[in-house]
Amino acid sequence: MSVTVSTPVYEGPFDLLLNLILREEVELYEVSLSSIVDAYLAELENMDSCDLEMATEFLLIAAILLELKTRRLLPTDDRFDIDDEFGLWEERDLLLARLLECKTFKDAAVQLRRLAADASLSWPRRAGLEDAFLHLAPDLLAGVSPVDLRDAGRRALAPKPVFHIDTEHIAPIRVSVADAVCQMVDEIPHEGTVTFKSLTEGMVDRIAIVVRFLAVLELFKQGIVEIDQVDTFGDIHVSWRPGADRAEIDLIDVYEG
Amino acid sequence: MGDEAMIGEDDDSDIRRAIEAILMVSVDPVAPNLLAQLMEMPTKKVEAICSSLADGYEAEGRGFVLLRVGGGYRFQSHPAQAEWVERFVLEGQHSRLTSAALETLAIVAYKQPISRNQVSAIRGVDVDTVIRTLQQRGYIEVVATDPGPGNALMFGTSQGFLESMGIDQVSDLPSLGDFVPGPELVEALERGLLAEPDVVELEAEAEAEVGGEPECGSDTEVPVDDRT
Amino acid sequence: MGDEAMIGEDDDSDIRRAIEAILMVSVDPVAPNLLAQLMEMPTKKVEAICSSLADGYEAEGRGFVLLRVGGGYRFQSHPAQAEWVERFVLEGQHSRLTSAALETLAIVAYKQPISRNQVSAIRGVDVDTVIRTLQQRGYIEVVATDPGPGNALMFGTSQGFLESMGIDQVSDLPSLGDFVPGPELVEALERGLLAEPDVVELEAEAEAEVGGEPECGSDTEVPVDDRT
Repeated sequence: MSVTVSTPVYEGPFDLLLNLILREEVELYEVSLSSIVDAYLAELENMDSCDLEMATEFLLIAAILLELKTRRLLPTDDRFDIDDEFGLWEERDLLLARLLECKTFKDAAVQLRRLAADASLSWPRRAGLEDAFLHLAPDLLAGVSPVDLRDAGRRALAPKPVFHIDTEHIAPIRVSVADAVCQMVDEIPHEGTVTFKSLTEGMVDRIAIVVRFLAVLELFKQGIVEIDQVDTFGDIHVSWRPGADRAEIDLIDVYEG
Repeated sequence: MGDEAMIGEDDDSDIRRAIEAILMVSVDPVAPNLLAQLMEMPTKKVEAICSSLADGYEAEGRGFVLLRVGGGYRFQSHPAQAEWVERFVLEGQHSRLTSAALETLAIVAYKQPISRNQVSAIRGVDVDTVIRTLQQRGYIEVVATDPGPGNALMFGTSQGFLESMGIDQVSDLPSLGDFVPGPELVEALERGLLAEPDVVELEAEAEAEVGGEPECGSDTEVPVDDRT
Repeated sequence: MGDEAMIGEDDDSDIRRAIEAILMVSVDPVAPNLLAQLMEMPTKKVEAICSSLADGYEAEGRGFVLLRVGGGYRFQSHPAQAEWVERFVLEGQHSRLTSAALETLAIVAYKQPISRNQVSAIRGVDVDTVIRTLQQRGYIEVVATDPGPGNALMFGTSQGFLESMGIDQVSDLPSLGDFVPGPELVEALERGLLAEPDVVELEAEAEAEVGGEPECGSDTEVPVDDRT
C-alpha cells in the first residue's frame, strides 16, 4: 500500500502516527519511511523558512515509527523472558495512553478554535472613559514607587531567552581520509611491511582509526600499497607496492566509500 | 409612560440607563457584583436586568450586543456585523495561533495550574516557544509557583483567554470528557500498536497468570488526570 | 424623511446595524465620510441615518447617546447618567495599572523618546490599547515625530508622570542597573536556552520586525481574537 502523506503541515508529534495507524488500519511494517521522508522534504521545500519545531516533531515521529517497525520486523523469540514481554507491553500501553491523551486535547483544541472563531466575530468596545470623567479617575500610579517602576523596567527590558539547541554532545569529525592518506604515505616504509596496528598506535578515537583504515583501503584501491592479512581477525600488513610513486596519489576530498 | 402605575418599571428603566452608561465607558467587562454594589441592589437583580437588556438589543436588531464574557458584562459589536467591522478595523486585528499553539492552550486551559514540563510531557515535544507565545499574546499567565523542588512556574489561562473564547469563566468550556476517544478508536489504536500476532497469545496467558491485571491502555479511560 | 423614509426602511436597518457596530468598537469619533466610504453611500445619507439613530436612543431613554463630536460620531454615556458614571469611576475602576501596563510605562520612561512600534517590539505584543490608556491618563505624551520614513510619533513621559512618581525629572528614576534575571529567565536558562542580550538595544530594524509574526504553518492557522 502507499502511504500518501498529504497533510500540509505536520503538527503535533503523535498526529502522523495517529493518522497512519487509524487511516485504513495501516500495518506499521508496510509504512514506507522513505515515502514519508520524501513527502516531508517536498513540504519543506514549499515552505519559505524552515520551522525548527516542525522539523523536530517530524524527527520524533520518524523515530517512533522506526522503533515500532523494528520491533515488528524482528522475529519474536519464543523463549522471550516474560518480564521483558511485560516491559514491552507496558511501553506500548504507555504509548497508547499518550496517543489517546494527545487525541483528547487535539479534539479539545478544535473546540477552542471554534469558540475563538465565533468570539472573533464580535469586537469589544474599547473607547474607555470620556474626557469629562478623566479628572475623577484615581491616579493609577498611586502607590507605585520609582523602584517599582524600575523593577517593571527590568522585567520588560530583560534579555529574552532565545531558542538554542545544545550541540555540545555532537563531536565534530576532525579527521578526514585525505589527511590520513597524506600522513600515512610518510609512515609506510617503502621497504618491508608495517602492521595496521602500528599505524594506529596511540589512537583512542574510534573514528580516527576508522578513517585510517579507510585511508589504507584508498591507497590499496589506487595501487599504492599492498594489503595482506594472514589470519582471520589477525593483524593487517601494509606494504608499499614496488614501483608505486607517491606523486600518483589522488587525494580525495570527499570520501564516498 | 404612565406615572404611578409603572413605578416598578420606572425603577428598572433607571437602572437600565445607568448600566448602559457605565458599560459604555468601561474598557473591561464589568462584574455584575460591582454593578450591584454601585446600584445598591442584589446581584441577581442586576443580572436579570442585564440579560433583559441584552435580549432587547437582539430583538430590536441592534448592531451591538451586551455580552457576558470574562466574568462581566461588556458592549461588543454584533457577530453578524463582523464583515463591516472588519472593513473598518482594516488591519487584521485577529492574530493567529497555530494548531500546535491551540493544542497547548487546550492543555493549559483544562489542566491548569500546570507546569511547562507537564505540558511538554503531554505534547511529547518541547513547548518553550509555544508557551512563550501564548504568554506574550496574553492567553496564559503564571498563576503560581510549584512549592515542590525546582519551584516550577505553574501556568493558567488569563482574563484575555476568556475574552478571546467569548466565555464567562473557565468552567464554561465544554467538558474534557466530551473529547475522550471512544472505544472504537482505542481498539483501532491498540490494533495498530500490536507487536506480533503471537504476542497476543502470550499476553492472554500472562494475564491469566497475573489474574487479569487491568491494562491501562485497554479501557476507554484516558489517564489525563494523573499529572495534576 | 417622512414618506420616503418608510420605503427605504428595510435597507436602512442594515446600514443602521452596521453603523452601530462600527461606532461601538471605535475608539475615536468616526467621520461621516469614512462611514459613507465604507458603506458605499452618500455622506448625507449616513448623516441622516446617524441622526435618526441618535434621536431614537434619546426617545427610547437609553443610557447612552450618539454624539457628533470632533468631526465624527461617537457613542458616549448620557449626560444625565453622569452621576452613575462618576460613581463607577471613583469606586469601580481598577485603582492600579496592570503589570503589563506598568511595564509598558517603564519602557517609555527609560527609553524615551520611543515609538509605539519600538515598544511593541520590546513587549512582543500589540501595545496600542495600553499606550492609549497611558496617554489618556496623562502619564505619557507625544514628545516628537520621528524624522525617518513613516514619521512615527515618539512618546515620552509627561509632567503628570513626574508628579505621580514624586520625582523632579526623568533622570531621578533609579538606574536600571545591572540586570537581575527574573525567575522566568532563570528557568529558561536552566533549560538550556540562551539569553540574547541585544534585545535591550533598540534598533531601527525592530520597527520593521513588528509586523511579521514569527508563527508558521499558515494553512492551519486559526484566527484567534487578540484584543486583550
